[in-house]
Amino acid sequence: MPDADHRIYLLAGAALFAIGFYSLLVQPHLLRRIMAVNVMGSGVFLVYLALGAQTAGVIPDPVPQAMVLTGIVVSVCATGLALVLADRVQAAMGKVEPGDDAEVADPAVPSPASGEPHQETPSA
Amino acid sequence: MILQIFDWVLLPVIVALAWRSLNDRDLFRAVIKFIALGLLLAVAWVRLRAPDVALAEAAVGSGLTGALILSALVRMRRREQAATSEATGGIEVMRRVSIGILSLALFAALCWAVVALPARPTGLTEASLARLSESGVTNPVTAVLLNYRGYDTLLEVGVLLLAIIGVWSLRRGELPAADLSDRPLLLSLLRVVLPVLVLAAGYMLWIGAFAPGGAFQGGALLGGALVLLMLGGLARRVVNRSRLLRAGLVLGVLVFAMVCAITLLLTGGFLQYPSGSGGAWIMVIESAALISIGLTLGLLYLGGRPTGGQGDSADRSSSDHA
Amino acid sequence: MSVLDVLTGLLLTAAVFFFVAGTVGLLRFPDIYSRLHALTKADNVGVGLTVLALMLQAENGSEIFRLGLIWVLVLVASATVSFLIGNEAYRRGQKPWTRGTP
Amino acid sequence: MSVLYISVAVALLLTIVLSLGYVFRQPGRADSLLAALLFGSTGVALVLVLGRGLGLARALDIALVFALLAAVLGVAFVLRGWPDDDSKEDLQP
Repeated sequence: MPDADHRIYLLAGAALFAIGFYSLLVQPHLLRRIMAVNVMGSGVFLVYLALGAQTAGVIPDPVPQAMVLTGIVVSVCATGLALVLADRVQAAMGKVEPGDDAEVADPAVPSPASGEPHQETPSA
Repeated sequence: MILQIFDWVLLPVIVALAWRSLNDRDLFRAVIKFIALGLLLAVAWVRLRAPDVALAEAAVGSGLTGALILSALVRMRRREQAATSEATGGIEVMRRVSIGILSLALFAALCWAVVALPARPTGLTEASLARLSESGVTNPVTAVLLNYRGYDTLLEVGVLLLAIIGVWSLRRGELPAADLSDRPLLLSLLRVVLPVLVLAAGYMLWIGAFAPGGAFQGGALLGGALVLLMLGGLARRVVNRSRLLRAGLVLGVLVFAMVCAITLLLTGGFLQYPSGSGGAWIMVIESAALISIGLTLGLLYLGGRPTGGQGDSADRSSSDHA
Repeated sequence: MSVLDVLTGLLLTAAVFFFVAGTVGLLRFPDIYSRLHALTKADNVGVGLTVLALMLQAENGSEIFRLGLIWVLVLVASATVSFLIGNEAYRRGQKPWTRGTP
Repeated sequence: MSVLYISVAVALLLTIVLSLGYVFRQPGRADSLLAALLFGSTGVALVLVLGRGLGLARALDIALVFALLAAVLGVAFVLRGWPDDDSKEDLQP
């Protein structure tokens, strides 16, 4: 098969994962973070399928395909749930950008008890 | 050769789009880029000869996920309108730089790891093809999903159910009360697209046995149909029948679990179908799963437990035709 | 290379032309309405020509049917959605471009 | 013949790149929506020719799903997704 070398796909998968990772930590908006996790997932899928496509067999390896298929469906479910959670966060805190206390990036920083007592808005 | 050119155009575009979709200053445009990214990923899956995955990505990845994020964005925007406008660049430069360096290091490590992988891995192609004739289906991906690794799929259907339970316990979703009488064109679009969606869902289910397709792709199409129905304000009759809805949602897990129990009794193996009848069992599971997946994906779009009328007051004020 | 193959090639080239034209229109036209106009050419004619080209190479009736179905769907969806976008834009007060406005 | 198909696929991909360049220049929101619509139909054609070029008979079904979900997404855009603060954001440089 002439197109057996999918190394560039592997590298692109790694790039997607790193981009998602960076944005997950840097972006304060929850919606962006949810998208970032999705992009990270897509990076993993890319690596997995590229590996499946360059196996020695006559057809691409079906096992990675089945797993990525499962992964896509699971990630849309996780996204749906995360979006609703983000919505609740916004309803409870009045904003979609959690303060430093939610930053996983830098655990060294003592969380400066970010204001906002939970003022439950009667929205839902 | 020409394929290599294709790759060298496609992948940089995918990477650039991923970057821009996550770092665009305007969230709405970011979401649009995210949807475009899903589309190009589906093209990449076609390129990697993974049509099953491409089908799922085309339906779920770019279609439903995009619609989900978009509606969440609008919902959030309405609430925060005139309040704190979205502040971008929330964290200071130093942290941004250090996270950037960390991510670059991660990228380098991942690159090293994937390049170090064997160029031609053995894989499981032969193993999965060897027993294909006994699996009851001729599409190897379906065989992996529902025969060789059936328990994975059982758990996946379980995850779908858990997700919808989580969503329903967190929030109420109000059905849009759109009235299509002032949008006749839209109604005629629905008249064409809805039947085709349902038909295509059935086609996917049927063809999944011997060619790319299956319950997940079909379910995604069914979910799309439900989303359209809800958007058009036509879904009340479906969604308000709470009992039936719940039954449909658990149907997939229930039937799957029953098949597990029966096969355990018949053959002593968990999800080990009696020889020769694999195809029938798989069809039973997939048909039930199709309904559950379709309902779940469609109802996820609602973003909460459906309510008849009284719902999010913020959502209600400025709905439908702005 | 049979006659059909040549025809397919020609049709595909024409399709690419329409897609390029639609894209250039999106880039160059002054307002949303004219851009919509350019866009629908790519949708309707571009996809139509592609579908036609592949129909010539189809192996069975089912393929031809599904190709036709794809085209019909694209036509219906793009016509409706572009109408809705144009309508919505007009309702929100986007002024159509007239000669003389930059 | 497959070289022809894949060349056409490359050409279609390049038009996507072109309109992406447009989207990257931060147009108004309605315009990025238009670009997304264009991606949708270009994507349908792209999947069709690429699948043909690679000899994947089922690419037809993928294009069909694309077309269907593009319709769903388009309606979702117009009915629910159009931001209310549209004009305000469009002024942003």
